[in-house]
Amino acid sequence: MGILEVKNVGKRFGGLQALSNVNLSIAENTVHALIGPNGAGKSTLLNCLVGKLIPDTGSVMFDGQSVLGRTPYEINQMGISRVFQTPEIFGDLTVMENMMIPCLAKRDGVFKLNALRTLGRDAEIRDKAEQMLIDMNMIEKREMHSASMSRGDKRRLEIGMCLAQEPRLLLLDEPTAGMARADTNNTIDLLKQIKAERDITIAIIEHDMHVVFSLAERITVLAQGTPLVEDVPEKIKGHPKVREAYLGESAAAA
Amino acid sequence: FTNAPTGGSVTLGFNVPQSGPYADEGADELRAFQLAVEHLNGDGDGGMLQTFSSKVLEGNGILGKKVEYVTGDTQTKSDAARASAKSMIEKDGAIMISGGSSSGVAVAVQGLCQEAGVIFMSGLTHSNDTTGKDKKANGFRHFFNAYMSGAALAPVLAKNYGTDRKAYHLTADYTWGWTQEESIKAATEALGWTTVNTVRTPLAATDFSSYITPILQTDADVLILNHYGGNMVNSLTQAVQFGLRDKVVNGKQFEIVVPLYSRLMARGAGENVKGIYGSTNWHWSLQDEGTKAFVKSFGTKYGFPPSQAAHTCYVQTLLYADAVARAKSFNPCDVGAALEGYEFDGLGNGKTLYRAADHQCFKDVLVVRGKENPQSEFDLLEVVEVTPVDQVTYAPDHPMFAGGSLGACNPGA
Amino acid sequence: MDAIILQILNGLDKGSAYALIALGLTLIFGTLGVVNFAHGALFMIGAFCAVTLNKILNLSFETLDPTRTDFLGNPLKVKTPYVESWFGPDVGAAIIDWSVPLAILFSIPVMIAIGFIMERGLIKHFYRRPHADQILVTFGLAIVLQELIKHYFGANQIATPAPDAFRGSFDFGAMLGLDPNVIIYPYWRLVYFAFAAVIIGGVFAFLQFTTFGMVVRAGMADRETVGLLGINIDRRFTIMFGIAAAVAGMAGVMYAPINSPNYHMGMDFLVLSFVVVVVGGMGSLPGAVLAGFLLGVLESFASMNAIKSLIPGIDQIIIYVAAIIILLMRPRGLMGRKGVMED
Amino acid sequence: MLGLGKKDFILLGIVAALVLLAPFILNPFPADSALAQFNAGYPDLMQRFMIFGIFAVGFNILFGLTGYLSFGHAAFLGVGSYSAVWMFKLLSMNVIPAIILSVVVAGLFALLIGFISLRRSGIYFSILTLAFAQMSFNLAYSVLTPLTNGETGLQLTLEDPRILGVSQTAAGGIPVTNLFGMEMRETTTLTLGGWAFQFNNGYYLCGALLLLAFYISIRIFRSPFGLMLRAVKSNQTRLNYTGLNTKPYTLAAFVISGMYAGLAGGLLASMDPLAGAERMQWTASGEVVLMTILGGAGTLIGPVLGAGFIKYFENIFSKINDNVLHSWFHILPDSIENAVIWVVEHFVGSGWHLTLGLLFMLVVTFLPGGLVQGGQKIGRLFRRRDAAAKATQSTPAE
Amino acid sequence: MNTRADFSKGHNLAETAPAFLSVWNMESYYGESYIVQNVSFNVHEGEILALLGRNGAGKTSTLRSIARMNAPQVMKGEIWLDHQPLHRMTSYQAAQAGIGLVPEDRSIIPGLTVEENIKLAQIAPPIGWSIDRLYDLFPRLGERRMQEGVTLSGGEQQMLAIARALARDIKVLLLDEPYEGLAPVIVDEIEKTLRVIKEQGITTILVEQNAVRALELADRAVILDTGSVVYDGSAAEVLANEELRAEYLAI
Ligand SMILES: Nc1ncnc2c1ncn2[C@@H]1O[C@H](COP(=O)(O)OP(=O)(O)OP(=O)(O)O)[C@@H](O)[C@H]1O
Ligand SMILES: Nc1ncnc2c1ncn2[C@@H]1O[C@H](COP(=O)(O)OP(=O)(O)OP(=O)(O)O)[C@@H](O)[C@H]1O
Ligand SMILES: [Mg+2]
Ligand SMILES: [Mg+2]
Repeated sequence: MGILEVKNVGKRFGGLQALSNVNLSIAENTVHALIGPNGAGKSTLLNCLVGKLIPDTGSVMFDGQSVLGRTPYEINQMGISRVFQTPEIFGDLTVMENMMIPCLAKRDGVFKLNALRTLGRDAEIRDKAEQMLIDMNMIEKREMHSASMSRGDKRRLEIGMCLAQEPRLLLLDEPTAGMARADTNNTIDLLKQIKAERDITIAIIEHDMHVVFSLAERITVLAQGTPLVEDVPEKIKGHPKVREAYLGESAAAA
Repeated sequence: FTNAPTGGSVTLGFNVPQSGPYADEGADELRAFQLAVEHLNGDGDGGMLQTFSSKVLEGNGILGKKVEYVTGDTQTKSDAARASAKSMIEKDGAIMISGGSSSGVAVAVQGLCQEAGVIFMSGLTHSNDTTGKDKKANGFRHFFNAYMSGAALAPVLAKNYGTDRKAYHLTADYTWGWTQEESIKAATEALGWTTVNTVRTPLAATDFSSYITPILQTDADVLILNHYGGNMVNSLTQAVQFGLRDKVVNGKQFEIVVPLYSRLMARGAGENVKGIYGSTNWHWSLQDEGTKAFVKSFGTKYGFPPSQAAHTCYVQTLLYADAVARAKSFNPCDVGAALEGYEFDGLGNGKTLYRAADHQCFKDVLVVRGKENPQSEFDLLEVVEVTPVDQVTYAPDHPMFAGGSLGACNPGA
Repeated sequence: MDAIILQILNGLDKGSAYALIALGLTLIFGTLGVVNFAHGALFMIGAFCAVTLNKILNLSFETLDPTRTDFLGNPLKVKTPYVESWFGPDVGAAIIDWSVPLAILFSIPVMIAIGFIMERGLIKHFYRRPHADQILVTFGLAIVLQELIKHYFGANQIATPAPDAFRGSFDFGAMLGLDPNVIIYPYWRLVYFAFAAVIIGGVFAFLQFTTFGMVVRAGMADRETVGLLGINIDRRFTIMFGIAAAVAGMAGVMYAPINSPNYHMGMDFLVLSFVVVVVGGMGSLPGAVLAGFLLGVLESFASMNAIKSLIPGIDQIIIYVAAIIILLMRPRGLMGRKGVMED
Repeated sequence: MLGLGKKDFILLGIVAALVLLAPFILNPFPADSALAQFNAGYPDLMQRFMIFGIFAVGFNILFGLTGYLSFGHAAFLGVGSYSAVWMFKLLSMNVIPAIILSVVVAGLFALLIGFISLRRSGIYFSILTLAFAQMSFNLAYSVLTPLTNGETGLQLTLEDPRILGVSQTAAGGIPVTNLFGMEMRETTTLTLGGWAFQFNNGYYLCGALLLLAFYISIRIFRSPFGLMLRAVKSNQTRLNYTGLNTKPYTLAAFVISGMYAGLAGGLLASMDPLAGAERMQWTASGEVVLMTILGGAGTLIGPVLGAGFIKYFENIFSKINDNVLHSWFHILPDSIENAVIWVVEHFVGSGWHLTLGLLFMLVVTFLPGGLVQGGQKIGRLFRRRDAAAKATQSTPAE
Repeated sequence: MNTRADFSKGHNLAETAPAFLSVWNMESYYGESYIVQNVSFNVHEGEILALLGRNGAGKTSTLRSIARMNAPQVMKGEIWLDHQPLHRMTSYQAAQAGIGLVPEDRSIIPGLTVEENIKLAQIAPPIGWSIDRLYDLFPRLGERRMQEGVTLSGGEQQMLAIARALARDIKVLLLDEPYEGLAPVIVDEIEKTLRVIKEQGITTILVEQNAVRALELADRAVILDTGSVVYDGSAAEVLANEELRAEYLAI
């Protein structure tokens, strides 16, 4: 029994069956990669997990509880955090402020009317946010206006924000897209390290096979809204169908 | 007492609408105030000072003190008007406040003056409440009121349109509208008219079509528009557009009545006012000496004849100055006492009494009609009847005015 | 029954006024995304185009008539309009009589010019600014325009009658074979209705059958990218502004005989027109028109005596009640597009 | 100090000093000089500065932080005023219960309206709040007259059944509002040479409450709650996916700012016991929007400046008439005097709106961040000049 | 290495330029922050230039400067395209002069369908590939033509952005991370397309994090570091030179 159990999930957009009969089980404390051609329904599946979309059919269980019908913030408070395909950060705030928000959300829950407390004196939150920035190698940017960062930096910040919540399940939608190779490697290392340090399950969507093969313990290949195969990385690499439909020659060679 | 004048001058506060829909009326009031100050200080031709029955004013200011004035914008909002009046009292040391172009503002500022201990000589305010349930010891009204309009108008209407009429009222939905509706209804019903319906229209309405078409469905043969300002212009124009005046109901020609006329605003309705009856406090075409003197000095200075609002403001200023001079004191209580029960003449409306019981002036009321062949752009109304004062006088405890009390005069700190 | 037919007529007529104002507003507000508090002022200036033309046509020379006197007892100055002396009294009088329809022609270039100047001189700096800043600047502009008009024309309303030919009412009842003189409706209001239909149709056709509409919509969503595609979006925004101003202006001209213009009339319509546009849904022209008619009809019905006596004061608030209900039931108004001014 | 950072504490200190010394600062010209017209140091206007300052500071908590533009905030001010006047009529002339009631009632009203309106965002939210406020105004103006006294506004009368207190004073007047016996309208005048400085009890009460309101607003800005509000403005999606429910945050901000408005309304009534329906009209709601943007939305002090600016124009510029102009320019030769006056009179007296409109346009065009930004620009100019001066001084040393 | 050898500093407004696309001493600012710092390079007609560098190096800013977007603002320097002074143009003029930019965030226009997004590119002259031809290249877009552009999957959006650029008759294609978010097979496809485009004589500047892939495709490479050019030379040399790669590209 995995921490996340997706059963028979289907989702339709008008005339398009974006997902059909998706069954997926992600075991606790593993890194599970979702790959597949563009438009296969990977992001749609993720959206169904975090409450952005409600699937037409099927069920989604996280740690034995259904997530369907819950709002995004409730699902997040259950322990699922998500990084978006295009960075979603608080562009008007500084990097440090961005980082403090998930820390507060972790500590104070969905809502707390702490209107007369001074944030600047909240050492617990500040330390935690700073530590996270250090981990993300962004501490020197702490006072920067986050909207004016380059895109790779925005993405790193967003990953950091999700990690700061200490989620039990982290969903990453192409976390390293647009990241420089060096930072990609850093991110891989960071994820590995976090993985080693605490109990965390990671589901990752990625087109960069370098990342996928460095991190994933299991891979599901999605095509046209249904899982094609699910296996360990080595098997996937050599799978002829996957090679043809997705990897192509160059990536498979890499 | 508050703001006792110490130096060689005394300051009056003229609080008029400078913005909003009544700004033109406010501007005319201001002209009249300036003229009055000029005359009090002995400049110009003296205007009505020559015709005024009281002769204590000598053209050397008030009690020898030069008259100065400050102005402010009421914005036709009670809040803004009070703020403006307060600044006159607190900052400029005004000892009398006058002006205003709506009853809400008049009542609000009157209340303020009562509390602050200065005299309020109201400008254009027609609601019964100003000297009815909201009357104040420190407040005085020269202008006539809704009851008087009804009392003056009803007989003329009966004479011209007969006593067997069915009236339909459209009434602006606020206090003034209601008191006018009540007054006109009572006066016309007393003469045998019946009231088919009274319908309240929102103050903000500009298109009255949906209130006018239902009239077509009834057997009403007279439409009474208890509207003022923009409401009046629009409802009248639109009622005429809908062909109401061309209608024949119950074998009678359909008629429209606008109980309170304002010449300034009637212009906005253009041709549509022709032949329509209403009442007014004063009109420049009157031929008494006071009127002639006032029209002459106003017209010479500004190039056009004064409005009724201008007249009332001018007169109020003179009356205040006169009362001070007769009381030989600026103390509001003394001034009030001098005004109470004071009878005078020569200020354009014939013999007039400032009744002590409610501080309301009693004088003849004019019934006017939209003129068929105007000679000029100012010549919109003709006076069809001057209703004598007796006919419009009522008891101080008349139910339409009951409910308030003057209280004690307040001389302030 | 008659009452209901009449109220429907009223509603449609009111609705056409609302729709026309909302149409102009939505071109700027719903399409260009500028919260234009000066829109009411444009409407008002349109109405004053009619007043101005009337004044121009009435420009007169004065002769003294010693037989009559003015209010001060001086000889009366008699004014004869130049047009009457040029074209003869009959033709001249007819021209003056037709000043409101003529003002439509007069207003189009005037309003387009005003729209261009306003956009080029002021608004274009505010496309990228927060809505709040747009409110402040256009509100300031509205006040300035209003005060200028007040200064030259005074605060009172100015009678601006429709041509004599349109006086009186059309008798629907007689036409339909019912009782005469019951279902009657003024000619001018019918003209207004038809006029609104033509203008609304024209604007729709222009935006529908040319790619102009699509480009402007795209430009509003993402100016930068549209520029990348080689399109000069600024010019199109200016044109759009000109059209919107002209629509507002023509609406004003035609409304002048119904509602004698004064400097304040724009502000009176402003709130209402925003409500109409938003209820219609941001970014949707058909929505604005639909909402205009819907609210017009609702308002008319709410002012029926039967309904008023049931719920006192309902006619004062019906528009707002309807707006609240519609916005709560439909998140983006009647036909709003997603993402337009939702944040 | 007081749980504030150094900068904030200094800011609060400056505001406190300004409030305390306002009777002097606002009265720079001797009472009988020609420029006395520009003095604003009389009780009513100073009270208004404070009261509308409170209103704008509260509005800024909602708008400046969350970006939700309410176009119906005047409704809360109006409701606050009505509650206070009723309290005076029925209970006592002491301002404390009146103010408490107005804050509470305004808060409840805001809770109701906010709960419904906050289901939408952006312009849809604005129009919902506008609709509620206009409904309140229209009803208050006509149908609810028994409760609001309609057009005239709710006033005290000699017949009010005051439970704790008298209906009439011994002298036959209406009792005045007070704070435990200290009359709000009582003013002490200090005459120094040609100057007359007025110290008014009511003003200092308003001033104290403004300071309190301002202090709370600083605390909110610096609190985790404030950060969340700014996050709402920045990116609601991210907030939702970070496990935070935006609705209670925005609703709390809405209610808090509604309570500020209620406080302002209650104070207005306490200074001058009248509550007019126009206080709820959309123009009044628009005014607070303008105050906030004009001063600088999202800044701490901006709204107070904006409020002062607009109220100053409304009360001072509108009172400059021909007569005053002539007294200013009478030294000029007649023809020039008339020409100058002809130009100037467009902008003052009945033309004050024109000036205000022009200033709105100028400020927002050239100072996108409002008056606060203007202040910063000037500040920077000085600092730069300082720096430049230092730089030139230090060059020879190298 | 032959960094800006072709022209002297402070070059004045000559009406000709040494290359098809020349960027001379370009300095761009976001507000007050100085981002593109005195960048110069040349691109010859029909060439593919790889523009490389770390996150925040200024690649996007350089492309945006060339496309004459509002931000960053080019305060100094000249940009010449085929004897036309781009530095005196606004973005739409630059686009009409032949610049096509595929932005990194793809900038699909909300509210418009896939087809409308492409049609929009064909309003202003000069017009390039026909819609049908684009659908042949990206059949996926043909299938989704009536769908709102922004609801496409990430990879589909990327295709749309490229298609939109090709819908115009451009001389220079500026690609900002075109492979991002694309499945490896599609990347292969696009690479082929780029070769086709090159054959047609279109010049390309390619910004890409996958440096190896980009270098294999490109003729020449320019490497940026904190807003300045640190390398300008052949692509093959970078691939061969271990040190260069390690220092600036960390590969
Ligand atoms: N709101 C929507 N309306 C209509 N179609 C949609 C919507 N959202 C997604 N789709 C379609 O559903 C399909 C799956 O999209 P999804 O975003 O899940 O793909 P993906 O696997 O994440 O692809 P990529 O790797 O390119 O990001 C796509 O073809 C997309 O066009
Ligand atoms: N809008 C902006 N305002 C201010 N600074 C900005 C803005 N956009 C980018 N910058 C800054 O300019 C620098 C260069 O950014 P740019 O986006 O050009 O980098 P890049 O090389 O494209 O990086 P990436 O590979 O991450 O996309 C970065 O330091 C970034 O912080
Ligand atoms: Mg995806
Ligand atoms: Mg980039």
